[in-house]
Amino acid sequence: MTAEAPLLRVAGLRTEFHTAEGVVRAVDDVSFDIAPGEILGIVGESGSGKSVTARSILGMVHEPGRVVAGQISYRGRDLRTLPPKAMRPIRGREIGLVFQDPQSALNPVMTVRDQISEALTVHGMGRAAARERALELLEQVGIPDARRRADDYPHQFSGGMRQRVVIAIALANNPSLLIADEPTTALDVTIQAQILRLLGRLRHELGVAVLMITHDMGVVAETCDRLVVMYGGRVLERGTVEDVFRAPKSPYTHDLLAAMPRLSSDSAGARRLPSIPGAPPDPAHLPPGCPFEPRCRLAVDACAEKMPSLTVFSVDHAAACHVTAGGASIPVLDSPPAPPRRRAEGDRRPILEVTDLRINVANGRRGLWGRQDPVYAVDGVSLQVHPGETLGLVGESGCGKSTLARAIVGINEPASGAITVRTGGAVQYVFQDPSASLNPRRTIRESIDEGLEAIGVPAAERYDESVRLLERVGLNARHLERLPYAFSGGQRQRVGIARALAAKPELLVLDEPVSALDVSIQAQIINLLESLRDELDLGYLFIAHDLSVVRHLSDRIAVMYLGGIVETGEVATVYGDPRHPYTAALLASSPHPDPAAKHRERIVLTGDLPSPKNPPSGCRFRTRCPIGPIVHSDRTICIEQRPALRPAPNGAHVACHFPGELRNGEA
Amino acid sequence: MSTPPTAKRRNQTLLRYARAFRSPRGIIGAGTLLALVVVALAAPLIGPGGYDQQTSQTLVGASGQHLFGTDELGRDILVRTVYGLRTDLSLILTAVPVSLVIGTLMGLSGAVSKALGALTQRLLDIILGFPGLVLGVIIVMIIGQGWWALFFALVFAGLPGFGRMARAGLLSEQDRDYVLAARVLGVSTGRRIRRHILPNIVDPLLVQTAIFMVVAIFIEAGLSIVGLGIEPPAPSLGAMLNVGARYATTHPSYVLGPGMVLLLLALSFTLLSDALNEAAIKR
Amino acid sequence: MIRFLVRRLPVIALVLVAASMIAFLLPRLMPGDPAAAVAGPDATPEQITQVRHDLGLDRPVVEQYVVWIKGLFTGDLGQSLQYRRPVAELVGTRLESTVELAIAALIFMVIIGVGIGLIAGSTRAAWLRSAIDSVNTLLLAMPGFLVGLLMVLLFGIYFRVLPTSGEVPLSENPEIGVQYLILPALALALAPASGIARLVQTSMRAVRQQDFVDLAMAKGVPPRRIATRHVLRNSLGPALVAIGIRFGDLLAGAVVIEAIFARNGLGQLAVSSAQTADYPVVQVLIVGAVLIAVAAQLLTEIGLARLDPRVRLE
Amino acid sequence: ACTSAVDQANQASTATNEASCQPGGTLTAALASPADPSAVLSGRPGNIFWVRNIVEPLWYITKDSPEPKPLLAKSWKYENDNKTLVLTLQDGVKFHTGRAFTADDVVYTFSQVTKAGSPSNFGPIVSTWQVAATAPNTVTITAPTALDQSAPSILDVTPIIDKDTYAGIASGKQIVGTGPFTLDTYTPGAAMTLKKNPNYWQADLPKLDKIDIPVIADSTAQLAALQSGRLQLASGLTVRDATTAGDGTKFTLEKSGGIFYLLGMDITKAPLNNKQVRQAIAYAIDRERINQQVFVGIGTTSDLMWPESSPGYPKDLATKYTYDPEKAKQLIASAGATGATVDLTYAQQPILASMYSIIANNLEAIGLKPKGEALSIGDYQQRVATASFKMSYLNNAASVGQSAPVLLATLPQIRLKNNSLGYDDPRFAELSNAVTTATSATSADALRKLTEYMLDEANVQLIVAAPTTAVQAKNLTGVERTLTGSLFRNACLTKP
Ligand SMILES: Nc1ncnc2c1ncn2[C@@H]1O[C@H](COP(=O)(O)OP(=O)(O)OP(=O)(O)O)[C@@H](O)[C@H]1O
Ligand SMILES: Nc1ncnc2c1ncn2[C@@H]1O[C@H](COP(=O)(O)OP(=O)(O)OP(=O)(O)O)[C@@H](O)[C@H]1O
Ligand SMILES: [Mg+2]
Ligand SMILES: [Mg+2]
Repeated sequence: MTAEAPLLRVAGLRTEFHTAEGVVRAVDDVSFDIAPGEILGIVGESGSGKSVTARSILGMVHEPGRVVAGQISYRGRDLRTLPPKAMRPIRGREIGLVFQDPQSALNPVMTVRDQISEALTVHGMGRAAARERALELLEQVGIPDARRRADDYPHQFSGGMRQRVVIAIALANNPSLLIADEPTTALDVTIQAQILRLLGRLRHELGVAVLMITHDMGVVAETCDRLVVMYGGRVLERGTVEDVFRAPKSPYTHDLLAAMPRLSSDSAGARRLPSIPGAPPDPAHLPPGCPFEPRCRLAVDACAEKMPSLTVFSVDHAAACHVTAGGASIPVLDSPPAPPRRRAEGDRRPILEVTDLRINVANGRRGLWGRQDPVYAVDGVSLQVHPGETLGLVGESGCGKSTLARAIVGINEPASGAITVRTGGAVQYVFQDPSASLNPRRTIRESIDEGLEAIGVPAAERYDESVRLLERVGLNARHLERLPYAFSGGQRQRVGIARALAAKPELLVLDEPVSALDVSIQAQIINLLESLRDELDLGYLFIAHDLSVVRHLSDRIAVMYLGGIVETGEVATVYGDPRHPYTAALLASSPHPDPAAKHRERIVLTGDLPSPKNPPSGCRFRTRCPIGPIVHSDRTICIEQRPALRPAPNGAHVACHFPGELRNGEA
Repeated sequence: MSTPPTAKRRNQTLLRYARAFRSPRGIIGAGTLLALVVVALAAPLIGPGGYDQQTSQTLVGASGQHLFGTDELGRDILVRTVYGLRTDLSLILTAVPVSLVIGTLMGLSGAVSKALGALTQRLLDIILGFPGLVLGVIIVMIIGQGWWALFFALVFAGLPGFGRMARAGLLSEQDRDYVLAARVLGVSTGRRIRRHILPNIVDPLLVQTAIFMVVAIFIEAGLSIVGLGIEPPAPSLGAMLNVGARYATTHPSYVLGPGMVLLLLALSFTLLSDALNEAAIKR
Repeated sequence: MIRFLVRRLPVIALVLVAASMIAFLLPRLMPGDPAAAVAGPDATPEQITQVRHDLGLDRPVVEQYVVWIKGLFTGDLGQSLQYRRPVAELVGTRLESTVELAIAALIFMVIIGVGIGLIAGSTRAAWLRSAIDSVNTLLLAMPGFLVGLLMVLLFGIYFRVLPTSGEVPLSENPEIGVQYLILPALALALAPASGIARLVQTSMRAVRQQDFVDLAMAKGVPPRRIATRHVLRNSLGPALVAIGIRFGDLLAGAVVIEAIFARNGLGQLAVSSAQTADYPVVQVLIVGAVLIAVAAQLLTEIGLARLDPRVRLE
Repeated sequence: ACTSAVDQANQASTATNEASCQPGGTLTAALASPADPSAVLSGRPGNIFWVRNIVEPLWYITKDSPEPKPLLAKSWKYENDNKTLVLTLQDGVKFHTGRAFTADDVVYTFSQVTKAGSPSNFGPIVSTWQVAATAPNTVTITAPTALDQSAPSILDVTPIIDKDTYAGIASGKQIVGTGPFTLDTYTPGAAMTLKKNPNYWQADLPKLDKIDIPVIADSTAQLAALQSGRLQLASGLTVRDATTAGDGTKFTLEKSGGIFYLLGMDITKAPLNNKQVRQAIAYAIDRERINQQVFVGIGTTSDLMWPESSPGYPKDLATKYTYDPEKAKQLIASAGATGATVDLTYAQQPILASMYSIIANNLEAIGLKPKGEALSIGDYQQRVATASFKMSYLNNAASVGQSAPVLLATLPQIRLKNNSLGYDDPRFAELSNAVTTATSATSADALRKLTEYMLDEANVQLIVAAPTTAVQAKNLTGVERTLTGSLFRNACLTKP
């Protein structure tokens, strides 16, 4: 316990939703404290009750939800018993809230300035003063050129800037507590780094306490003082970041940390990722005992019967587990060794060869005076994928990864350049969002049949074939006649993969196949993909924005920036010795799930990705480049010439006029 | 071990629509409509002499013998109302589905080629430029008064609504991941529309159908009011209201009888559209 | 905006040209002969032939079309066959009546529709919501002429507080004119207003789910202000689209309402001209109706852009 | 202060029926049909309230007596076995333009009547006349046949027009006559207002200052307008509304002129080519029921179109065809026409539609298969004028009160030239000519013979003759009603 009196104390919080399907206990017996000026992280997988906890604190749980038990005392006052009118001055003035999705958190029809000043006027400030303060706030959260941008509408701002505006609103009245519900989940790592840095700075300057909700252990490790681990609506562990990361006392926390692919791991290829079997529980049908019991490798009989209470291990470290409470230690989660990769003899020519590809994404509607100007979302990309090989493709959101992938499978039309596939029609696509890629009206069998039908499998053989495919991806014949809604996200992604496999591809284009999944599920899918590749000798074009996932799976990597590839080479080479300043910055921005790395020196890129509608002249990265003309005004070559991909001494290819000048963090 | 797949799917679809009829609105709407259809089918039982059985009892008020009284030619207004209901039901239950099918095909034509899609959209724009009633007047003028004129007027009037809705559905559905997935697998355009796009735009189209049924009732009535409805002596609700309005002050039951039935009919479709909409949202 | 209008020009022109051809040809496809209508009930074939020649109806159709279109560009809309007056003048004398009616109905439609929608969309009282819902459903199923008839019966005979017959132009006497407008405009507006109320209500319900409403709440904004400043403004889009589409129906509905409330507007002119096969009037009215529908659509788009800064006029 | 539109209308009508004529004031008289200035020379439903008040005829006939009453002609006499008519014109009459009215204007008017394309249907008769201005105030009309039968209604229906402005009258911009009122405003299709002619040739007339003639097509709307006090006179209510409203408490029902409702058949088309079938139809139609149900009993159901005042009116023949479905059935059976289809064309109009419904019912009852065809006015009139309707047609003609020679020359179903039924029968032509050229000695016999033949042929059947109705507020007096219009020169509004 911290010496100071807590700013906020939540004790025994229980929130329920009374739905037609029954009572959903989204939050059950949750307790924690936040001291003034402290950053407390709440981590947990999707559906674990993080957001509901945050909303419960502010009395903003959506219908049909209700806080049914517990205490929420803020500076000694129980917020639960306050009437709605009395709650209003607390909201916004005492406690600010930041949402996950900056796209939808701002009113699209009000100017940014009005939205900020509204937070002030409703608490009694005069209009003119509020408008001035709004400007100040915008500057404080780092909106460049704030005076000019203040009267713009949210859609004119990029995602990162919108999140800054939301933070400005939350901070408008100098609150003592900021609740940030996954403030960076929707953002790129580069922007995430900016926002996290901003939050850290504000905490220092204003002394505001932060309740940081996230599912990313890396973010927790880098920003929080203490953390609470939630699972199935329950707190499974809590303590200081150092304690929990060093010696987790809940098997769940332990395994979760183990299942995360790491940027620095050298095991890639040799071992599979350690993974937690099964899927998070459905909050409508929670097991009677410990919610993690069905997936827990240490579970004993007691676990299924009774929820363990929190056991205090050290001053500020407690965990709820029947096993570890008895002092048992948690054995290492072993990662299965990978079987040797089967490389079929024979044709080793690349299965996919892309040369100098340009893709115009302007919708091509004819105006009165000729066509719209072209927008090249992919501009001059060349790459190859060989059989049995995985090429990882990384880059910020909007850099053209999906556009490239869709062109390869024939959805987008190339404007110029060539896409050569070794055997026609042998490319299949796996989508990012597993629920959107399955027709909600068609059973799994019908979805898979479609693929079999397309390659001419006779109707009579399709059933056996479908079962074979499902078993291959870890499902079985029982699942065949179900509709997609009856599956979890991970299972849906397995079905998506089975459908792609149905067409007997040689190459799979995987467009962020795991980024919509929880960490524990991610590892399962990655392992599945790995074994499929090795067994079937498939080639992968694996797209992701999570550098550690890419590292684990890929043989080679290509880093993409605004329509072009800026660096490509063997994984180990590029990760170990990035030569392009963008690659270096990306690596530096990725959070490490390790509190020790918290204070490492980091390059944080400024600004946002420019629009492909009017890309910068010369080197496209120059507007954000830490070694480019914004720092060295004499480097006019960056403005004048677009650098070509050239071999670097370490074997990689880099498109930079000054390659290798900036590496892991050293400027 | 498992039930035959198609049967199961059909059951699920039916189940979904069955849910629409489980809400209070659905029950009342469907019940009212069903009752009206039964009454309309039973018209020969209610008025065995047909809708044109004239007597010399002119404009008798409502009584036990004539629930809504008699009209200016001594015909029982209840009997005529029931036959009029028959006319209206036969019109909207044929014209609206035809309009739905043609409109949907027009809306989906964009999937075949972009140019065709744009062309049909312009065509629909032009039709949309003509308000339903004006369109009706023109059609009646060309092919002459009668059931068929009303039929075509309703078909045309419905096209823009259905066409646009289908096109909006096509545009939003054809970029969905699962449609793209089918495309990557090499599924043909026709199959993609039938399997993926159509089933997913059925809900809004059904709601629109129910809504347009109400509009169709109003168009029939409106055309009758300006004297261009069904040919006398055949009754329709609108035509009866048109004539009845002339006796409104002295024989209110002449307007109120058919008026109530028209209201019930429109109400039943309004409630149905609501119920379908709710079921679609809840899906 | 100018750019937007210019970009739209080809499509608008296409629609108008097609409409003008349809408007010109369709009446001529109708059976019946305007010359016969003009010549009167007991006319002989010679009389009819003479009338046809006098009216220029015996000239080739293409020539007649070209003459008409040329006229349109010089502001000459043609001559009514029935009234032997320039169509422009005929339309002109009745324009005020219909425009006043349409605008009054539009105002009612917007005020009632948005008002009821706002109440139903922001009230927490379930009984009020279901009461409004029921009234809405009833009104939706009630065609304008039925409402009109009921009003004429009620106000014309039993509660004589507002006139139910005739009209006084607002330009002549605004105070009296408004009283003549109220009932017909209401009759015309009630059904569409309930449709709009419903749209506003459902879209308010949808907007309420959005994060920015929660953010406003988290800012401490009072519920009333949330309803008007945040929810309503973002819910008006669908209603505006509906208003744009309904405006055409409103004009068509005016045909019936004008008859019931004894107003001599364009609707009455349209019906009588159609019945006497007065082509020049009919064709101008059709083109006018299409023009208004197109204009309503453009205005809707401009309005949408005004409501929502994300919408760009292209 | 706030003005109420309802109060305003009430004030206009609070006057009760105590007959104290107030000079001045505005009469509001509604019509269901729009005015048609191009048809000033003939009768049109939309012209009945203005024609005789702006442009005046030489004389006028009211329903009280068949004798004309003087207007622009102050006196007249027949000469030469009624084949010559000498009219002496009123002195000091001026057109609204200020020009003096002379005998030449009468000559000009009748020359317009006979012109091709003229809307008047008296052309065939008037073209046999010689109209001459024998003195500035004398007009002499000479004709090959007697004028006493045809001139009264022709001169009543034909107003004297101003030759300087007649060419432009069709547009209604300028309507010039000698009448007690001048045109004030005209909104085509919607309304016309007349105002007092201060220079009217007869002193102290007219009494009213202004007449508003709005067009209100809908009967309910007219009724509402009457009851709200906006109107003092309404023509265009349905017969039923008119009889209910004009019950004598606040309003009176006024009848005048009249309309024939006729069924005409093309005798070249089977089964109507069979006389027995036509006669059967005549027996089958329940004309009394039509009169009761469609006209609330105010019409008459005689078989004859001739006025009862006609010399030698064959009264006994007027009831030849009384409703007898049994007899009709037998006739159909003996003609072998049972089950035959009879097409019946009519104009889209409530009265004709109702009438059709009853007739169809009647025909069905005797074993025929009636098939109706409702057409728009333009279509209908074209079909009738060119005899291209299918088999038979129903129509109405505002010809009640016209003499036999006039009817024989003008009524499309029975006129010899341009017969709308394509009826071409030498025997009929002979009998018709006999009536037209009859002298006072032969007229009775000729009429009887023609009547007998026509009834036997039964190709034109009079269903009902119904008067035109108007509902008049009790505070309006002095309206004179002619065959085809009202005179408001003596009309005035009364106040208690
Ligand atoms: N309106 C609601 N109706 C019914 N159940 C709800 C509702 N809102 C939330 N829940 C339930 O509460 C559970 C917890 O939801 P919550 O949003 O707190 O999860 P989370 O931890 O924030 O997950 P995520 O990472 O996806 O944001 C959900 O699994 C859901 O079942
Ligand atoms: N149809 C389109 N019309 C206009 N611009 C488009 C279109 N499709 C893509 N773009 C633009 O092309 C760029 C690349 O988009 P793409 O979806 O390929 O990015 P991405 O790298 O896959 O991003 P993410 O990580 O968010 O999926 C973006 O700036 C996007 O705005
Ligand atoms: Mg959440
Ligand atoms: Mg993408």
